[in-house]
Amino acid sequence: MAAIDLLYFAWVRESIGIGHERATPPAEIADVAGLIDWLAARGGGYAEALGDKTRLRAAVDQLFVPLDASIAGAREIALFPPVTGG
Amino acid sequence: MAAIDLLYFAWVRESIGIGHERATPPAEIADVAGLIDWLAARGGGYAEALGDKTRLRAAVDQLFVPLDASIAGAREIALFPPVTGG
Amino acid sequence: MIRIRVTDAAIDVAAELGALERAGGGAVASFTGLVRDDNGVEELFLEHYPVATEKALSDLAAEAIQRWSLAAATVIHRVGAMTPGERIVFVGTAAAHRAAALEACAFLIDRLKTDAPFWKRETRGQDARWVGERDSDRDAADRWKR
Amino acid sequence: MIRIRVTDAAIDVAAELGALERAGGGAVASFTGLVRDDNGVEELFLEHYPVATEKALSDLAAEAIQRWSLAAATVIHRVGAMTPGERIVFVGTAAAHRAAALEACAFLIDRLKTDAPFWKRETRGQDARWVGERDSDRDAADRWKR
Repeated sequence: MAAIDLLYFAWVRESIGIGHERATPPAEIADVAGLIDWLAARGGGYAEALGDKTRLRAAVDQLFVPLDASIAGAREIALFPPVTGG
Repeated sequence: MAAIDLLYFAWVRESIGIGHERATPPAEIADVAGLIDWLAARGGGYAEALGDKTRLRAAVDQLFVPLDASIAGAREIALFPPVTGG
Repeated sequence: MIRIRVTDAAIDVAAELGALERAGGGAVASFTGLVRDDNGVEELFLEHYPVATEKALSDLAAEAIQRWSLAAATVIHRVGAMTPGERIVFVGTAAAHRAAALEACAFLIDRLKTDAPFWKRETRGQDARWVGERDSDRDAADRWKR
Repeated sequence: MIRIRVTDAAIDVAAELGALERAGGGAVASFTGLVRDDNGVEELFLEHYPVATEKALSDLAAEAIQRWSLAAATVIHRVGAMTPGERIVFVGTAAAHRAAALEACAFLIDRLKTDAPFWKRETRGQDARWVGERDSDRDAADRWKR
């Protein structure tokens, strides 16, 4: 799998400590939920931010998706809490 | 019956030719419809403006009323077409 | 805060919105009606029934404030002669929640159309005619009856 | 006419309304959301997902224009740090009829709340916390689903 741009927002960004990184998940990771588990396994701020998937939303290539969405071919994946604008 | 201030608006005013007058209707006139008929009987612009009651609306002492509303004790009666503001 | 005005001067929307924003509440909605040049209208003349107009607008604003717990309601209506593009009417509301502000704003303009004694006359060239009542306005006002 | 802006500068409501009025249509509706000082909030910080935000707002505006035959739709959202009383969001619509302008305005602000990637953080003294999702916002957005 090619490297993916990972973006984090709001308290996900604050817990992880960065807003952007590039990563290459192992080939067996198929969906957003799998990516979240793989990142959470790094521990520390990642585990804190990504341990509870019910609190998370995601976008693949800037399109909002459910967490069982495929990440095949994705160039940019964003992880964040439910939005609260307006 | 005491003298009543009569007010006319929009094309009712234009047909009659004045916007305001004082008049003392005969005692047997009980409601707005009766007042309209009495005024229309003057002919000319009055007949033209007031001949078709379905096109008219009224207010007694600045309160919108149906045409069968009593005019007993009224100080000011306005006759006009349906409103078209906003 | 209720602000009602019937005026032959141009309506200053920015000033009215500023007052609504300062009323507190956090949510401000507005509606502005402009003279349209439909079918070549050159002038729109607005006649009204003085005092009765202000009372009708005040009553509507008071009803809106009570029904939607508004922080403020403003209704400004222009009278006299206007040309296309000018503002005829401004309705604004301030509330703690957006739904209250938006619904109350729709209520005020819908009910103003049927409850306030204003009359429009359109002039096209030599032809001046009074605008007729619209069924759709009666229907829109009726939906707010409880 | 679609006008979308995500900005860290103050929102100029008068300028935005002027542009909507000039778009034609005759009926202009607007909604402005302000920072409230609820429970002693001193600062509100708005974070967003650049590019994705603009795309979400453009998509909503395009949907509103198509669904209500609008002459224009404007969505301006502030980002960065704000204090109580400042404008967070402005939504405006222009249409030929008032119901279209008002409904489209309600649609835009309701759907913006759930569809556009913005996040609010409130600061009270030393305490900064991210605002949580509201069920009422989801319900308000859902009512526009067809």
